Amino acid sequence: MTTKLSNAQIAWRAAQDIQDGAYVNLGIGFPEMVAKFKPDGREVIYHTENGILDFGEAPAAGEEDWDLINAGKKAVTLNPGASFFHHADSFAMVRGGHLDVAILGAYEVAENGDLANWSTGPGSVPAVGGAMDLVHGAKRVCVITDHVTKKGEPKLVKKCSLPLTGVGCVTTVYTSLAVIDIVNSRFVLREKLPGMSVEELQAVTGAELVIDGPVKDLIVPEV
Amino acid sequence: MTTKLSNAQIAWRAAQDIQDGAYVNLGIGFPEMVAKFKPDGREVIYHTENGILDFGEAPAAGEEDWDLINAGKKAVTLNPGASFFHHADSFAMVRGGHLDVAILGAYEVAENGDLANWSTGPGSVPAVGGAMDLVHGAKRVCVITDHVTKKGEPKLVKKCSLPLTGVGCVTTVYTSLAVIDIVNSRFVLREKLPGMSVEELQAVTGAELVIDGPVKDLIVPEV
Amino acid sequence: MNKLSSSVEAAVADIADGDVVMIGGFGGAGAPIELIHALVERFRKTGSPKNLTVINNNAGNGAIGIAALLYAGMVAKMVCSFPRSTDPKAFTDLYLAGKIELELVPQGTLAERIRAAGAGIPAFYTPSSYGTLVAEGKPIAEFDGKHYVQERWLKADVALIKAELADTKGNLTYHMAARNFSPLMAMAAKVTVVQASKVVEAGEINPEHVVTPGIFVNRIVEVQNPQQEEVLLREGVVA
Amino acid sequence: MNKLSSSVEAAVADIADGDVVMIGGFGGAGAPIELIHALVERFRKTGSPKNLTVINNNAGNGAIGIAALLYAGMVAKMVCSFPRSTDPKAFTDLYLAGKIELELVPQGTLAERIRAAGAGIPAFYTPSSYGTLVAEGKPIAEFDGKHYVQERWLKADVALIKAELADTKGNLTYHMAARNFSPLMAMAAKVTVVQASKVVEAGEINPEHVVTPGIFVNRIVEVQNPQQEEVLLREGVVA
Repeated sequence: MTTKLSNAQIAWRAAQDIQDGAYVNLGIGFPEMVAKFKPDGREVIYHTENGILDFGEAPAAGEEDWDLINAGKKAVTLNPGASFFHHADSFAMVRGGHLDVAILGAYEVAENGDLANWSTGPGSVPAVGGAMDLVHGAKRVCVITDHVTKKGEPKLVKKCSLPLTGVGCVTTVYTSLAVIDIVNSRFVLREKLPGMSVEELQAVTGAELVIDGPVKDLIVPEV
Repeated sequence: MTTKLSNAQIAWRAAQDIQDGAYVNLGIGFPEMVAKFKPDGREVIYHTENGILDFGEAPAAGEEDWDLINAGKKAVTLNPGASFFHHADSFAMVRGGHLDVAILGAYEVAENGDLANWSTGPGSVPAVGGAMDLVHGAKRVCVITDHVTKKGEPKLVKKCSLPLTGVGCVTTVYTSLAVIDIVNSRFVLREKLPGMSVEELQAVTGAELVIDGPVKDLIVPEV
Repeated sequence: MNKLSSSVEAAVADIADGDVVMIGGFGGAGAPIELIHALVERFRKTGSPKNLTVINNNAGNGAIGIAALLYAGMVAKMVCSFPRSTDPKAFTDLYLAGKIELELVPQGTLAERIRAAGAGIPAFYTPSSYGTLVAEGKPIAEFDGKHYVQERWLKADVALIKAELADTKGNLTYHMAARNFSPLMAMAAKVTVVQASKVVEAGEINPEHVVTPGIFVNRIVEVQNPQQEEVLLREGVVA
Repeated sequence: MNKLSSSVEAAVADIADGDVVMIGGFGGAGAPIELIHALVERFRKTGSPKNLTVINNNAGNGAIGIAALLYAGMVAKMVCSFPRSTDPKAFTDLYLAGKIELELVPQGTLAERIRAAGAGIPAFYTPSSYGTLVAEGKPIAEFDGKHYVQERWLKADVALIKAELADTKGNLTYHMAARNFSPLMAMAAKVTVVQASKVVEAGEINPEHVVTPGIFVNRIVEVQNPQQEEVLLREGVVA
């Protein structure tokens, strides 16, 4: 019995909800993994903040063009139909609501959709990048995350304790235990691991899980 | 003795003050004539609102490409080094202060630099085009105009009676009788026709002409 | 993902009564004549779409393109900077008869309001029109000792634009100065419909030369050898 | 009109103490390494320019480019969105020691503030950062029921950027995604200095392919086979 999904499995689950023809921005790091699990037959067009639409996989080692990188500064390639544009146009795509999906990591998500994912508080060098823009504008703002912190504390909470990235911006959370939509400032449970009861899930969630419609089994292949 | 300059002569005079390498927007109609009198050896780059830098003369009849027009919808040609851009970038050039000179016509110019050149008041179809943008941003906003209306009324006035195009925006006025800078909300006389006294000029001017420095003779060849 | 429409008729089939329609072009340069005329034909056959708000720099010339929309009686409101042309009768008669609404917007403000809509900027400040009739009723603010007018974004339900090349993913290039407002309108409309002189496979346009990225384009129809408004005008054509 | 500089040294010779300097590039893509290093060399020889405010998406990596400016002690303030990199020691040490000021700006807001400066827009509203620490002290306004933060334009004395082609009139193209902030910075600075991999005659760049029109460019210097920050980093180069 699966007790929790691996990061790859969370990424796989999030990838299944990306529709054919979607324009998608994947945050730096963990969210980049979602691209690996695009279902066959779907065409997904990836946007990167630094000004590329429709980039592809990493080039072979030694084949990099360092003017052809993604927001994480990793070398990428181009798909047929790619385009380049400057940063203001790139964020016009973001802020203007032209992306279908943005997928981000999180430190905390609050039940009203508040997201904290850029700062763990004072003491380090603050760095925000494009996250505060990405949480506004995409039609679906999705978070992929472990359900709890390494210490076992809930990451889905009533109110974020860390500095916010955006207010009321998250639409769906894909966790290691569940899929949860945020509707009218409530966590609405859509899917959970089949071996887990709602009560068990509630016990590791920092705000009320609302049941509104069927709760499906969260079944993900080994990936 | 010249009693007043022709339109071509006013345009000639204005053209002499356009420096080598200047980026210039010439308003539709009379101001377009200024391009004819560019002094030899100077390179002037013309901007048109609809998205061309460095356009050239009209093509021969029958050679027009109607996707290659200026703001007056007249067919033009391109100089080497021309570029195309969309309307927001075109007006970024205007509003952002990147043009060296804009030359416009006028119904009235007030001593504080107010310009009225877009509407003769109610009763007709109002049309403003790019004039309200052009009066902001160019380093020099110049007006070329007859010194008086067809009825002999002053066009240089204390306060405009017609709807304004812009507030305090005009820097220099080239008229059929004089060259006048606007400095600290006053008309400062720089040049006048040699056959005319300051008093005679004042009599056809609707606000005080200030003398601040030498007043040169306005001498223009037959053109 | 398939953005290709089978015909200009299909491409404009779902434009509805009361829609706000941006139409690319500056005078005849970039005017999507075939898309506009397909809309006029649809109205003649079905009585719809009507009560349109049309956004364009101008307000039609002669009896074709936007002027044909006006003569057909499909337009309730024009948003433009310069409702004059060599033959502005279509608009002028409606306007002077009080049968059409006009929102007059300075050209640079029009371009920037459309871009702002596309870029998710609900409002911005411009020096243009400060102290004039056009600014009446708009918020004013002072920055660094100078006065500016607050302007709002300008969105549309549909944009009709004309491109030179389109690839199958919707990436566009434009011919000469035909681009003018079109790249901005493509950003600002819920649905952007493009007539392209040639449709090519994805990958055939150099990514560095793309002017409008495909993300801003929903529907493409190939119109080879498109009509040019200025040529039609000179030939006295009536749509 | 002559925009050509004889050398990178000549091109950066008049940058003054206290200047606000925009530097193009996102990480290493588009970073004008030769112009930056010419500035560092000048400082080592003359002690000037110093107390610079540097605007870039990042805050240097390793010991070259912007990191070299930081190690040299020429920078009083960084304006950026992401002062982290694979080797951010140059900035981190200064920051944690309180020896450099940081203005942290969300990436899209940074791009838009720079564009606004170039476009004569003194302020605009964005949803980005509303309700966060970054918005503290900034005016808030509501449009159509949603809250937005007012942001101001961001200008510079000088922009240092890297282009692929420049013609003699200053028209520019960029290689791949190297353009990023550079077309915006070229608009927003009083003086824009360009290092181009190749300088061609006016007319050799297709007018439809120009990305930065020459009106935004003041000074051009040809730097053939320019260094690429990422390659230097991997080689462990120290400027």
